[in-house]
Amino acid sequence: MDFDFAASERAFISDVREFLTTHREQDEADGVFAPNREADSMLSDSAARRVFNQRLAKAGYLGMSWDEQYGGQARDGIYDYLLNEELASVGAPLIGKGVGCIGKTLINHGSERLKKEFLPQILRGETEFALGYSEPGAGSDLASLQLKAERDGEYWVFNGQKMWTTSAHFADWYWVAARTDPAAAKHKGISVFLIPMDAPGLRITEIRTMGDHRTNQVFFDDVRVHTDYLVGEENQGWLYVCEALDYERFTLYTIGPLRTKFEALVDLLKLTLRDGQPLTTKDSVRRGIARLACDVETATMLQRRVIAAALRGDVPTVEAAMCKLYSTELGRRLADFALDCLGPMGLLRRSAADAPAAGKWEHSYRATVVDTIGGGSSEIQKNIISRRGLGLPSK
Amino acid sequence: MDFDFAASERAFISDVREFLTTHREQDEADGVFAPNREADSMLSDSAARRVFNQRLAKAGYLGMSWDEQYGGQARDGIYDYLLNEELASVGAPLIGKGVGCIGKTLINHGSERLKKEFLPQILRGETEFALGYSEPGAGSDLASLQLKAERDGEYWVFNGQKMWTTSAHFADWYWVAARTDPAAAKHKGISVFLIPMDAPGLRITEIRTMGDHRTNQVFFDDVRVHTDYLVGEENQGWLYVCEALDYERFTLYTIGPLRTKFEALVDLLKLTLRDGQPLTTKDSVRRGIARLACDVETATMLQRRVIAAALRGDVPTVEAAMCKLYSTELGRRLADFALDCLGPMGLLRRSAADAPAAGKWEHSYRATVVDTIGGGSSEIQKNIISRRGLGLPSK
Amino acid sequence: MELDFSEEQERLRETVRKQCRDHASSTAVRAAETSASGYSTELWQALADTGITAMGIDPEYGGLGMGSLDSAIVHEELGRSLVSLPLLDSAGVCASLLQLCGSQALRQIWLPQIASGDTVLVPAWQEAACSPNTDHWECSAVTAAGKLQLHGEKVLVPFANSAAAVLVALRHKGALAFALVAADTLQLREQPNHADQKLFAVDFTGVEIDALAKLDAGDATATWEQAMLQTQIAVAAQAIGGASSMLQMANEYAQQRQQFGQPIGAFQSIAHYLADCATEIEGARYLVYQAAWACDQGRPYAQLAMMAKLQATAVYRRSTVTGVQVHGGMGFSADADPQLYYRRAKHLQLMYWDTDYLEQRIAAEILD
Amino acid sequence: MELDFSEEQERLRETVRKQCRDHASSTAVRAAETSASGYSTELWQALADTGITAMGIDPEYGGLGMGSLDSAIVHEELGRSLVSLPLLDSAGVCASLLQLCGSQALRQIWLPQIASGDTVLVPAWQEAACSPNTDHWECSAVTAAGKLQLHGEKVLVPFANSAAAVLVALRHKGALAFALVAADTLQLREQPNHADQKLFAVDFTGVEIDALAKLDAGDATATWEQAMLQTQIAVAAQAIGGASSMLQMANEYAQQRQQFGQPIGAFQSIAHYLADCATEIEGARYLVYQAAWACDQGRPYAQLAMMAKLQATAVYRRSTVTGVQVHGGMGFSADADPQLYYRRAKHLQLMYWDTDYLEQRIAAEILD
Repeated sequence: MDFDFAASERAFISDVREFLTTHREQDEADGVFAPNREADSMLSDSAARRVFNQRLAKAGYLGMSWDEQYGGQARDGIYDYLLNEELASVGAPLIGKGVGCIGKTLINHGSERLKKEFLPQILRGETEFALGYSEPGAGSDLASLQLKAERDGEYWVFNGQKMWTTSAHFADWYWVAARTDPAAAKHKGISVFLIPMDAPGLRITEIRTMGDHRTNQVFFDDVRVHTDYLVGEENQGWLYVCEALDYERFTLYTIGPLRTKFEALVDLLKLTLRDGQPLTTKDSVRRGIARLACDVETATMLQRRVIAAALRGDVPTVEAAMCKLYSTELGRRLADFALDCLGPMGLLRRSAADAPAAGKWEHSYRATVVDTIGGGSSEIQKNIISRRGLGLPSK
Repeated sequence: MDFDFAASERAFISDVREFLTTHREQDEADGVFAPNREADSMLSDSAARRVFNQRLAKAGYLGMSWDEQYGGQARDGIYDYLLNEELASVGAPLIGKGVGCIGKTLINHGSERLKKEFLPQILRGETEFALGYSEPGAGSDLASLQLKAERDGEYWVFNGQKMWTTSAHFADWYWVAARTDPAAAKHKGISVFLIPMDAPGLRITEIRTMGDHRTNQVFFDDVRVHTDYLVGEENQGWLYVCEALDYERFTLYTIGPLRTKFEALVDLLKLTLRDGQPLTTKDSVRRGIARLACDVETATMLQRRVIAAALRGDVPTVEAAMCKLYSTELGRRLADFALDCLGPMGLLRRSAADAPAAGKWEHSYRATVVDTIGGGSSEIQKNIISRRGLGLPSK
Repeated sequence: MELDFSEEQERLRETVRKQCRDHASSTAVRAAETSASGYSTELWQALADTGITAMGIDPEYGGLGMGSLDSAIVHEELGRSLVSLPLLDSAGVCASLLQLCGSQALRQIWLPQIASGDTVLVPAWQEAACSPNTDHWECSAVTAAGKLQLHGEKVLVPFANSAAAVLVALRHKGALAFALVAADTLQLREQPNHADQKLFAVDFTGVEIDALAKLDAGDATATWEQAMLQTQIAVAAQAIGGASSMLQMANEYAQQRQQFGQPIGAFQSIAHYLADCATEIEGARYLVYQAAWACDQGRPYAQLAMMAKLQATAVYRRSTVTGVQVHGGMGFSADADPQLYYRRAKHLQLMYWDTDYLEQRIAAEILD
Repeated sequence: MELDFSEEQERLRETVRKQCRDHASSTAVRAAETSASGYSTELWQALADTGITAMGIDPEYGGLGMGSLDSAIVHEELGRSLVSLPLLDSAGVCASLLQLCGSQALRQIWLPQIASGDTVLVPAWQEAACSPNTDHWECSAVTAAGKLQLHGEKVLVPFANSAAAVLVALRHKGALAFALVAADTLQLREQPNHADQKLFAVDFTGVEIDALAKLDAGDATATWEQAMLQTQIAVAAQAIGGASSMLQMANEYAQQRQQFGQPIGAFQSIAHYLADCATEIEGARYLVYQAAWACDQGRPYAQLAMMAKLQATAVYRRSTVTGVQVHGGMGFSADADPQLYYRRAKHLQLMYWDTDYLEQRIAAEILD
């Protein structure tokens, strides 16, 4: 048993830190590093992000876990994870979809043509993707999706709607699951496509969220895409979608930001006076911190279980569900505790001159809402844990 | 809006208190009054209890809400409730099944013969009843009960088993739901019977519980009961069982014991020193008490809603479910808080000389377990609230 | 034991509810959040015309002398529609202070205007680094040449930009005192906040006012305490109204939203969340009514009022957490309504005496 | 990052688990609860024969010098089967104190006997009105004519009736000290308790012992602290073992028990309770392992150990609440097993440093 990372992994962490320190001196750093924010989408559509991604690519940080024949380094997935922890700790956008689910699905199931077109772009950090799964009627029940793709000669024609597509407004390509066989059982008639975001008939409208982060609805009105852009086989899309979750098993959950937030809260409460005394002299605050410290450590352990299982070569479905369930609920609890400690002044937004911690906790209380809903709600995670982990029957 | 009881109700409360004060001077009082206990079954089979019940009867406290033609006083059901609150506050056994569900079901559905046999006994406080609903395979899903009653000439013959019959070991009569039509849909083949507890073939075995209170299994091996003892119509039993809950809507939930326990805990913590300081000087203890005070008051309000709805003539199914859910969960929370405050010494049982509050909280932590399970578990109450109260569909 | 409202009270509720329906749709609430005043002046006028602004004020000064339970009804309805108004601040806290501590002259000037709704006064009491415990407040006044010279900053002053005058809490000769300061002499700094309410920091340093503007007639500390206890009940009622709306929305959504071939409300996970919410809300609702009723009966009600505020706002908060979760993506979408309730709940929980202070007070009442 | 145990450790786990299977069925656990000694001497002997009693003791004194993670494995298995033994008390706390603070003579007399399991020593430290903070303890010793005269009462001393000697914590010349007192000179008063563990009050007033029985060689305070931190890990491991058993039982019951035509585990209300339990248990389990690992690595582990105890026992408690609820009537039946876990969980949560003390210590470590 060893709770430390291996020597080679620690060396890698040092390298990444050095890279990030260097990068901090670049002009665009302010547009990319935002350690205080909750979600990265506010910065994610900036030009700085593209520059930064290309620097990551140049430094060899993209596609580390891909096979060498595709330009990767055949490194263990843990390096993607370690990189993401470091990126998260400086508030930079994480590596994700491109080298993760999209790249790996293409490698495993894509045609030579698609591999040749997309893999090099991904490795160069040139392309941004959006993920089109959810629909107005398909949230937790993703397999009930209805976006229609009909074959018309050498083209697929799309009609319908996607919902909650976070990067749609700046992405280049849209990775979309659509229904290609309406007669088949619901999981069986789905295919996956790559669609250029600027395709005629594709319309993006903004959805603003309580957490200030932008997401989108995407409408398809006779959007035509060449059959070359079908990923893998027709009607096998559900398989690819499920498999893809597995490709990201290492990178999905970083724990650093939660720990950093907890530490920042402790520092803030030490320095905040009420009636002349630091808040940390209050017994209730002290006990709350003690309990949260235990919870943060517990979340860390749940995250370590994901890593350890993945390193062992297992698919950590249940481990990841536990980690996601616990740490997102904890994130919300942390924000609530912070506001209760800060009292009414904690309600002030970033734009108020005297907002404690520049409104960080006010924002956190809004922004963490999405965490227990998106990416599989807490209720879905509990279904996974009880059915796959505990073997309980579903009705 | 008036949170007070009416003048006539307050006068009644005074009368009951006077009666109880007088009774406290009787020889058998120690066998009946036990304000510190959690459940009444430890005392319930004592001879003192029968004497006390007969005194209650003589003072006109039994059957107050029955029609005058049956020897009652046609008083509003709230008087039964007020009586029970006063009985609960001195830890005496409450009036219940006899004047409540059994008496009222007989009045509404029983034959003249059964009315003549049982109603006067009940009014005189002479008869103890046990309620036989639950079975090993029929808990929350009561309607799946399997105790078989087969007609054999002028007799019904019972075979099967009941479970969790609290008073079986001292009761005179057994009020039993049995399956009389195995071919009918599960709610439709049930009938209710009165069976003498000493009937041949009926065997009672003790189930000891974590809360020190005794309950029983009852086995039926060709138990023969005359057809006269079928209550109401054959195969209408489920209706009577459901209706009966309604008859006890006033008396089911007393709130006094919870308030009394809370106050006793406050007094105990004020007097208990740790490291030379009363526990109530600890901020964490103080805040816990503040929150529990709010919760106890909230439970009181939920109980008042039951009373107010019943007084209005409504059937407070949802109100009662809310009251039961909240106050039983609170009872468990209170015991847990008490032990956490008392620290390891709180673990001592009544039989330890130095047990705080004579082991009351140690016992409470064990005894309150049954409250969220028996009489419709918390999960069943939530089903009732969500379906009947909120109109949510059941699957 | 009779927990129904009188017919008159039911009519009052219906009146206010209708006015909220007319003037406080969620679109109107959003518009108010971003408007200059921060509230709907149409709704204010409609309520004033109905006498709502006069409810708690003595008939002698043009008021209706109505009670705490009536006020709870009004605030529950406002809370239900997320209405934000300077009602509690002006016709509640400021009117109470003026009635019980103001000179005859001040009362005659201000109370009729407050009652009619023509004028808004707001109290300024919170300080950035202070709890609600008055002993620690630092804003002060000194007498110099028949004038009062003020010093210090108040924060989170609601609707100060719409007020004719601010009633500021000060330390004067070692004791708590209140003084009226014309709003046009003050520098306001807006404090953008979680629930997008109009709140301002007000710097009183250097402000000089006439000594007669001080409320000298009664016991300032006792009056403040009473006014804030009344406020607890009203805010608790708002919280219950808001929680009830949130529950209703979540319930409707759960019945209508289909996933896995059935309404999500058919799943126990969702159904049991809502059952817990409903239970807590109904319990807390009567806690609020009981506090108001006790107050109207002239019984001790301080503890009940504080318990009502602590519990009702906690329940409101929890019900909004559940509510947004049940709504899924719609729960965090800015264009859907759940987020409005989510933000308001935390606002009410922390403003007007926060959890920390209430827990301490309630414990002290039981233990000391 | 490698969270598996070594093959050797897996063998250790399997050995202890097998011994528990052989000697600690729930029938045996019930028998032990009501037996005179309060524990199974057969299991004790079997464990001693395997070297379990020698694990933490220096090889110099017949021990195996094994680490904290090995100890956690053993205690997790004991907790899983609800085994209660004077292992932690004798081979853990007392052996540590002797090793680090005892004279050469005392070490040579006692440690080999403890290691072999032939002799049991138990520590007496808790006082009825004191927290675990040593500064407040009142039992004392004064030197008179080369003897130590003791004064005061200790409570909740485990297995004192099976001990050859009691290692009592005393205040001597203003400092914390420990002294060995032969058990046969002591009056024991049994203290019946929640989990039916063998606990005794011991009155030391009037007891006189040889001055050489005092452990004078090391820093008593620091040694006590280390011994108790090790204890936190072991107790936390027991809690995790117990919680795992409870979850497994509840899970099996939920799959087998039918109501409304399906296993109750098909209902989300039940399934989601168990999912929460499983998540908390797995998180806390690795918290315990991490503390033990850090200790074995010679890293700072005090905070980790205290967090492990606080969290694991809280999780154990919650999982037993869930467990009995899922079991319905069987949950509170004395003849079914869930109640054994329910009672043991609260016992472990409050004994060996309780929630109150741990929260204070953990907060102080972070904040002061």
